[in-house]
Amino acid sequence: MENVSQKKNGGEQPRIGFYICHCGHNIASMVDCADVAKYVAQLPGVVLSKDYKYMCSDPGQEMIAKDIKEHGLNRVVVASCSPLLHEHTFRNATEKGGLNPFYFQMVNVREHDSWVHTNREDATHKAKALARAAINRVAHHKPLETKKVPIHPDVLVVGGGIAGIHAAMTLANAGKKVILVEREPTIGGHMAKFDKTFPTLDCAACILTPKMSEVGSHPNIRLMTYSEVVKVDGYVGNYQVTIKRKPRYVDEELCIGCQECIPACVFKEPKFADEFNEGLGKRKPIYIPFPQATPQVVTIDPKVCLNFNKKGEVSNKCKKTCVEACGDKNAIDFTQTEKFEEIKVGAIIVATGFKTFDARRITQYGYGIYPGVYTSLEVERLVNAAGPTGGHVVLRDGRKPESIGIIHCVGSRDEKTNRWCSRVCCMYSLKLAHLLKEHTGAEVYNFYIDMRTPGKNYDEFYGKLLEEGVHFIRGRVGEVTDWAFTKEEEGKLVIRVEDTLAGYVRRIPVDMVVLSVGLEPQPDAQDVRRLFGMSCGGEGFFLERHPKLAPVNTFTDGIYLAGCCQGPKDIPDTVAQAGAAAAEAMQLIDRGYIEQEPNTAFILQDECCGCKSCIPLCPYTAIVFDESTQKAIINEALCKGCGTCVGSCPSGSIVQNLFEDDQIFSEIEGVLSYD
Amino acid sequence: MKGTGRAYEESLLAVMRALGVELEEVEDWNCCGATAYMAVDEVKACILASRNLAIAEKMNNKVMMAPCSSCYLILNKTKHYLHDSPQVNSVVNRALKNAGLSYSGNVPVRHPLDILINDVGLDAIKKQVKRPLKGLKVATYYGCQIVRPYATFDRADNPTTMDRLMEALGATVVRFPLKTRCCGASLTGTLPEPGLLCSYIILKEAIRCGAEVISTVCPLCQFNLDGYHDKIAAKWEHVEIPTLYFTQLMGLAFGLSERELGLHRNFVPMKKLPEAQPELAVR
Amino acid sequence: MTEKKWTPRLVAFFCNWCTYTAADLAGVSRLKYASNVRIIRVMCSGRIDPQFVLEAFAKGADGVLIGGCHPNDCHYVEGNYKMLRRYRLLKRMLADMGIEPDRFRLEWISAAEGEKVKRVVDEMVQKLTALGPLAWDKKLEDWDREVKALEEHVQAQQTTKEVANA
Amino acid sequence: MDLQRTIKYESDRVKGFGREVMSVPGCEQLQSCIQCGTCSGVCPLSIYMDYSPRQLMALTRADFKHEALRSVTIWLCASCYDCTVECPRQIRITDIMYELKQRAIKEGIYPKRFPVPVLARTFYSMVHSRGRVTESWVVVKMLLKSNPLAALGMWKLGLKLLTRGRFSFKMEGIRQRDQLAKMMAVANEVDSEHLPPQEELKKAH
Repeated sequence: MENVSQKKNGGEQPRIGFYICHCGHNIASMVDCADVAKYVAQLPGVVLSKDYKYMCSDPGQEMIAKDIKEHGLNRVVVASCSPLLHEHTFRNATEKGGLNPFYFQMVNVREHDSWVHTNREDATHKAKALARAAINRVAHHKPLETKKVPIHPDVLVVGGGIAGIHAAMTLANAGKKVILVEREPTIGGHMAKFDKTFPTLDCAACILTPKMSEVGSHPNIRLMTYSEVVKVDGYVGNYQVTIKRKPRYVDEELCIGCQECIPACVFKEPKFADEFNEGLGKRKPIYIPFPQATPQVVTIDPKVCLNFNKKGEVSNKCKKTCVEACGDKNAIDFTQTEKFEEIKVGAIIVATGFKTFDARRITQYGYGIYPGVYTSLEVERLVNAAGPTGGHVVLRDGRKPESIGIIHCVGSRDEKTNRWCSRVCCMYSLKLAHLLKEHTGAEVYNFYIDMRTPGKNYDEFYGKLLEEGVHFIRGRVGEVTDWAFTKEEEGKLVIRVEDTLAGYVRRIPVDMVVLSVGLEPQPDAQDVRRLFGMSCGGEGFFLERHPKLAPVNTFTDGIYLAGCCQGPKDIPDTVAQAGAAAAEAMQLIDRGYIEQEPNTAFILQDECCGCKSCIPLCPYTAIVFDESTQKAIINEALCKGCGTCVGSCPSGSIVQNLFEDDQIFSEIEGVLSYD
Repeated sequence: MKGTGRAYEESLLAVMRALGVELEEVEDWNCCGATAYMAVDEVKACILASRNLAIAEKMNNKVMMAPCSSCYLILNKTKHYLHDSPQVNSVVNRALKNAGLSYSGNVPVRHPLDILINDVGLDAIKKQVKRPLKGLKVATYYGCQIVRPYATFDRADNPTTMDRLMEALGATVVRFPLKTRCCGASLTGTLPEPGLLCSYIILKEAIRCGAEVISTVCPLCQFNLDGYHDKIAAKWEHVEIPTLYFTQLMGLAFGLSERELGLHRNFVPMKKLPEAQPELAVR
Repeated sequence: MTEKKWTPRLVAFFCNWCTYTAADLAGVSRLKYASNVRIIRVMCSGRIDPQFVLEAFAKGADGVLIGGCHPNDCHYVEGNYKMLRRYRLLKRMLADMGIEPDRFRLEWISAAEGEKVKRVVDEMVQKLTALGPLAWDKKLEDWDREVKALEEHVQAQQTTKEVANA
Repeated sequence: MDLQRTIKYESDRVKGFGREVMSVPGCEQLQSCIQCGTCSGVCPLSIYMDYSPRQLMALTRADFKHEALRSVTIWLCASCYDCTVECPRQIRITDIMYELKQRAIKEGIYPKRFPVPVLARTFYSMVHSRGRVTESWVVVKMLLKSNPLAALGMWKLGLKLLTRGRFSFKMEGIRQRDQLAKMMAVANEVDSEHLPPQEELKKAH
């Protein structure tokens, strides 16, 4: 085998340089790096073997380049962290030394060794075996060229909450063309529903709606509301995306937002639960979610509009007073149907947001059982001047609450529902406590497990609430019931809790209970993840490529994350992350091209027997059969480098660059030969 | 079950007979090692329970029915321990072997409520109803140990199996927030005050919710809610409401005799009994 | 080196996108698992040639683990299904060759399941330890010898026949 | 006014006690307690306890063995499992209570004349010898041991039970007591620490 590989590489003897990185103590504390270097030094083909504190540092990289020149190295192996982190760095260093960058092989002795084992001897043993495998393998490496592919300059932003809005605006202001897709009839997301924002208490609408209308009118942004991404094809720099446009039965071009159709509707009174107001208010079948909705276009809900039958087909049974009111603007169009549109973009920012925890899942808190129990999002609407009660806090039975209990961590930090801390609940609960006290003058109790206020001016806000006389009880509430044990409890909701700081179990009667619900992934997060080829963490939020160094990247190049779809976060963090995602996307498209990993496969024409078994295996239809030669050929431009055809070729005539059979066999032999 | 829970046994057997479910008493059963025993020695409690499981398995039964909540819990807990803890498993298996027994974990332990709803089915039960409990307001009281902690056939936070059963019998189920609150039975005998307070709260709330009868699934709960009315009256106030086994209520709806169902063994008498409805009986 | 107690050798082929990343996550999360595993990276589990598995056993592995993306999650659409098909066949073949089923395992491990990498590796190492050394390389040698002996025997018989005929 | 020093010194801890409890199958999760107080919030008996269940968890984890085992709390636990079901960290609090009860009985440091442990022991020894319990005898024995005067107050209830055929003084038992004895013998082998005999217990108080 040795001879064969030498022949393939032009008869050149391998001169390998090996480096093992201490990574400070990260590797060195569990792996005896010097011992590994000593062991590798005596392996065939190894000219030089060193251990060094930080290989990824500038001096580390320069050392490689220098050694290549001084010692005439023609292969480089670095044992350090995961290749997913630094393979690129060391390939560059190899190239700097004048070698083809693919004469490099990396050994993962940190993530796969020092960090996961506890016995130094065993870990060192493993490092040697892995190093041996890489030394074996690198001898079979060949020089390869990366392929440069041009990038489409447009960007798709999915989700029109504050994250999507900010990302789209950033890109558009930099002159990039952006397509912003939102599934609801308006952009704005959750933030549009909030009353005030913590800790500054500035009004959410005042800071958000100008941005929304800017998005609506920006020449570089194409806004597609009431639309969903249904298919994503292609790869980084060249995505083809199919977008489904749901019929809103109103022509967006023709509707001027005068809303004269709404009072004209045959339903004199609004009688259908209004999603924007969390069902606390009512709307008509033809509606605009809220006054500043963007675009300023009404929507018809076929589920309740009289002009549709139960199946959602147009029945023409209604007098269509709305059409009359619209007059010669002719914006209402009952003939609209679902449409699909294909667009091309170079990069995608996913900002699909979150869903609040369904408080019904914790039955002992009585949401949906006792009318006096509210979710925090409902209270946001209750205290909002534009909300269903005009900003007056009145209970479902019309009473004004005299005492209010706010329960934190509902659907957060709980193994039975959601394990994670939702990060924003403590602060928004404080905000609601302030607003409720301001609106009603009621006694307000906050029940918390731990008060988490780490943010600029956040803890000061907590201090302010303490001064305002809001009660803080450290204890997770056991139950909310309506049975009275004492006179004072009659007709009230009773919160039973241990006041863990005072050391007593307490029963606290209140008129209103607010459940500070946690944040969780959107119910269709798994479908969205598959659509874009992303990963989800255990809790279901989209997974970033690296928690520290690539927080807005995903494992799929050209697809970035922003906002709560990646994990719970507050508005400042969301906006910062959206800006970062926009910058990442710009970095990609402004370069104009991408370099593709040359791990494509090719068929050795002399050896192909023409059996065609590889052809149906390729998911990209990159393999064609040449009738004239009776052999299969791989179209390199279409090949994505999975190697499935290689693994199943009966004649062994398909070769995958970077993952050749010889290379892997030598690696297998290597990991098993050190004992 | 020959003691305080005698009426449960009688009514359960009568109802199961009416529904055609075959029951066989576990031969020479021993105490399951309930609450009090657990407090002394957990492993021994498991050994006690495992003997019953082993005998049941030997008798080739498909299912072991544990009508008492405590037994149900302990037998299930033992199964869990045997499955989860290699230490407990090895001791118990050695103990069984020493006594010439073995247990492979094949016999499921189930509560009659589970069997009635999921195997017999509400339709079959409805067919047996001869005197519907029309207009009878029932508070369904599950107590602690059948849905907690091993909620296998119903939800731990808001169980509904008995509600559905009672509705099938024609009764009206009142909303009862304390349906799974502990009755304090394991304390009443030893520390009267806390135990009685638990019962008092349940009785009082059942009355407030408009119930005319409490339906229970456990001999301890029944005894505790039924037996201490005078003591509760002496301490707090007079709260009188009958507490019946769910099987007794079923029996009444099936038209079985009060004697057969052991109704005479209850302290607080059931004042309002469903009247016979001839047309139904004929059908 | 001092005489060491035998420990099993486990070769793992992990796909770049899901399982290899999950192993990285296990590292970042500092989960601890058996050090007997040697991970070899491929782009997709679909790349794994049955010969890789045989080679690993032949070169002295006591077990082989394959890790790929969950069904529907393959970065290359359906490479993992292709691997599944091969796995089923290969498993039967290995069984015929006297390799216990516990020595060869396929697991779907997504990039988020660092915990699962730990669990699967630990479980497998535990099972391999219980099974003891496979020493397939020795067995192959034995088979070679047997086959050789058989061939020689046949040849010898033929020669005697020929001689007799002559 | 009597002043009492409430400070705890390191020497008040019984180091390793918490670890020991947490090593018992079913009690491991105690390590992850976040002291949120849900257990006390749902416990129907917490209103009578000297230490709330949450505090008991903290005491146990922090090696305050004497405080934990002398607590009334463990004897008030009615095993309703509400805490276990509601705990956001899935700590099996009821099982930990059992573990503490067992330890308190073994060490003989439960509160004097406190009827619950006496009942537990009486129940235990009857099952141990006969395989079943006869409720009447358990109750009578328990009352005589803990509080003979209270026994008088219970006669009325007993009478009512007798008249309704719900209380019998006929001793129950299983036939194959030897089989049970054999099983228990194994447990006793494993568990070298036998229960202290009655006399020693008396001395302890």
